[in-house]
Amino acid sequence: MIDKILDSPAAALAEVPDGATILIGGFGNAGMPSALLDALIAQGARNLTVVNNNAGNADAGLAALIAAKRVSKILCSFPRQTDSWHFDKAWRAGELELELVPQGTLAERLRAAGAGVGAFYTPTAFGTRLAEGKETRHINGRDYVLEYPIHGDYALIKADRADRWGNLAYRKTARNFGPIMAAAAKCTVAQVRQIVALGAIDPEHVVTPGIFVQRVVKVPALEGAA
Amino acid sequence: MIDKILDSPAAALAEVPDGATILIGGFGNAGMPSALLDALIAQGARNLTVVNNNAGNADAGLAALIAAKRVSKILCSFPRQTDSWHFDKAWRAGELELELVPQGTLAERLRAAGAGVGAFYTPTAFGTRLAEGKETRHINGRDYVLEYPIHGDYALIKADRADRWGNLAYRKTARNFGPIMAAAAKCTVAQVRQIVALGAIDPEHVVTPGIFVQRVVKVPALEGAA
Amino acid sequence: MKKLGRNQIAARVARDIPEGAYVNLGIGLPTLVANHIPGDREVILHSENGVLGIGPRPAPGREDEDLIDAGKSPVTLLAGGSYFHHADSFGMIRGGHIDICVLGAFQVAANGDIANWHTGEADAIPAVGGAMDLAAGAKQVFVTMEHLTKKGESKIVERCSYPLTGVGCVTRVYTDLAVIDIKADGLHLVEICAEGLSFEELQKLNGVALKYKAAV
Amino acid sequence: MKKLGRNQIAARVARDIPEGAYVNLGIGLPTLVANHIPGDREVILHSENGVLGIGPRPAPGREDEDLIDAGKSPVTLLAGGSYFHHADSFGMIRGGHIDICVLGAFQVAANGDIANWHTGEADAIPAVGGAMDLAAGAKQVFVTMEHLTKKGESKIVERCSYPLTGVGCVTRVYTDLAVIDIKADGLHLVEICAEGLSFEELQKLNGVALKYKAAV
Repeated sequence: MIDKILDSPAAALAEVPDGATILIGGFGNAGMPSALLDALIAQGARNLTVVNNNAGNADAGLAALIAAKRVSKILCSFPRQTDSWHFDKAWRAGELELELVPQGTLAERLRAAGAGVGAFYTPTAFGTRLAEGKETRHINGRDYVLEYPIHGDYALIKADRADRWGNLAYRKTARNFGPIMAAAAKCTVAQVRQIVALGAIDPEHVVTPGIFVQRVVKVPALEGAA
Repeated sequence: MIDKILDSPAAALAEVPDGATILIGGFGNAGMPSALLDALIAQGARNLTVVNNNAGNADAGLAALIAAKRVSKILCSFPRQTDSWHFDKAWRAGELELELVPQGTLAERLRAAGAGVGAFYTPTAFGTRLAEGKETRHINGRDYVLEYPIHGDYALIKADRADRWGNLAYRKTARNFGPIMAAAAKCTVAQVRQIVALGAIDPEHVVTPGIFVQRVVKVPALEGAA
Repeated sequence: MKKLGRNQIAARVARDIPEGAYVNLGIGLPTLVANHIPGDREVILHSENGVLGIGPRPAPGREDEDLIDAGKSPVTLLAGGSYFHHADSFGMIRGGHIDICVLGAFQVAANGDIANWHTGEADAIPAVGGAMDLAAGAKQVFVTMEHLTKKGESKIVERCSYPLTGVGCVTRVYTDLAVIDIKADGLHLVEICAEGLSFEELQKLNGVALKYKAAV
Repeated sequence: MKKLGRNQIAARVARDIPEGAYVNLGIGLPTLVANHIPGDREVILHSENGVLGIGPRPAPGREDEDLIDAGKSPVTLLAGGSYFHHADSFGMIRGGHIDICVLGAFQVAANGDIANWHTGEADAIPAVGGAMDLAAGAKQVFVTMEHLTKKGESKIVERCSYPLTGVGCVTRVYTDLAVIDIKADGLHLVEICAEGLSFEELQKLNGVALKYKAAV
């Protein structure tokens, strides 16, 4: 019997090696896999490359991972926040490399990784500093920049419900990067509020089919909000 | 008040010009917008470029459009069927140009059009006759073929339910090309079984947001099966 | 002269947003535009983080941390709204499905270039978000900004000195002084908004030449 | 010698499909594989037209025209199944998420090339469907075919003479005579399936050299 459900975030992340690329879902607090981030900090892997829309807020989650000096590189679209002090400090100290990626290009590069696209041309950022040094091409009257996929070793995402096959449904704007990160990683770990019986998620309403999910951990709402 | 619902297939297709590119949803009978195809035949536009997975079956729908000599070019993945006699005859007579596209490349080219991607590299068809004359590139240890988007002037698709904003939900495997064709066309016309009140499709379950749909026509199930 | 306030600029933008438009409002002043769209005009608001059909701010205590906009503020959803993932959301933007986006800016150039993401200072922490995608992808890019810097220099310039967000994409600029269209042949004054400001004075403040077809 | 029948080949393939595998079965003989997967082994079947978790054929009269597989035959859906659109479906294939696809073929070459979509005749109406995507994208490509043509020529060849479907992608071939792995250093016989067929006879029929590590 297929059963992707594990007992704890710690069990789900036990083998994360140093140097891994970790895709982290969420936009603001919505969809942020807090319990998985706590487990990753406890697990101890170092020299990580992290992909997230932001670069951590306040003192928990990704910010705590940065504060613990586990992150050597971060790909994100918007690191600067009023409370991104751990990132700010590490970046100014040169402890951490930043690859700034426009948000839509970040999303499309993740989507390309999941969908087996080798590279793609996007109009975004053409003629700007973020396209400097990149290959460009004029296609059908418009200018485009060549961009490459972002593959993850792990994706840590948060969904609302899962079944034992790993099918996921999300809640409102907490969906955000979850589906595309799930498809872009070798090992996707989903933190969910609720485990439901196989078939309880209507097949029309499955947002991330289980083919993209390797591990599921139930984290009750209270713990997830920590 | 936004209201994308029109009275009839004829009203929805009144302005289709000669020479238009028409994306036609459906895979087999599932998702085939039969009533819209009948209306397109009655409307009379000629010299059409048609995109569909197949090239018509038996004597109705796309096959009838071909029989009526309205199609000058077809892009599809699988024209040859036991009952594709109208296509077979027109193709052998040289009346119709065929661009044969691997099914996944067809889907991805449509998706690229809807998502504003200028071109993309796919591993599919590398080293085969269908990649002859196409640009290729070696990326990260694999060989890829460069492919371009397929934009439509019109998309004719079939969905299960719609509201007046044009939000769509589909039924089972009738979803197939609908969502990506809707996004790839300037004017998407959806034939639906049922019109529901705004909000009656759960926002979590909308598959094609109304932003991709310009016109909706209700076609009761019996008529749609004709 | 009497310059427009932030809400007046937002109201002026709202006048130009037609029923049925799919609109993305940037953070800051652009977000205020939503407050000025008449209640009987259906406009569908998009946010980069995967939502169409944003409604008013929730009442205090009714916030849902899973329902936020691109500025990470709590919002509500109208009947007819929908949720989708980030790649689909930016597919809408990049694919030209958003009719209008409204962005703030540091500078706009006469050729439609926009600079709004980076001050150019070497030690500034850069952050771009979805601004470059919106600039490149929306059918129309409206910019709202104060017309002049604190030093009195025009933010509408011949060529941006700040790092660009997008090239040749801005279609209309709404400032506290005027509304200006950007076309292939340059800047066209649509109307003067500041009370008591003459065309000649505006032209002088603006720096770059303005075309103005008065009685149309 | 006694060659395997179609159902015996399908049953042999089924033996190699492990629990939990995501599998795409091509039209024809490959479709039969589903019938031979033990009922207590959970295997998730994918079809190109946007479905995961395909179950048995429906009982007569219970067909649903909106629920079909890539061969356009009516199917059922297991609990845990899901629907998605064509770009997502081929994203699964191209992105390497399908563990095994099983395809028929005209020819397979010693380097893993496969030819299964076109006879090469000039006036043949070409049709490719999803074959090239599956060949390029699945983690493992299994081929089922009769070992010999009607004329007695091996369909396992040094180099395909028919137009290719994919290059260097086939990992294992199941015929009515044998199971053969394709590795970087050539063909490896896994087992002889036809009763009474010796390695030497198979080698002679096969044409291309076979490696065979007997007692492993």
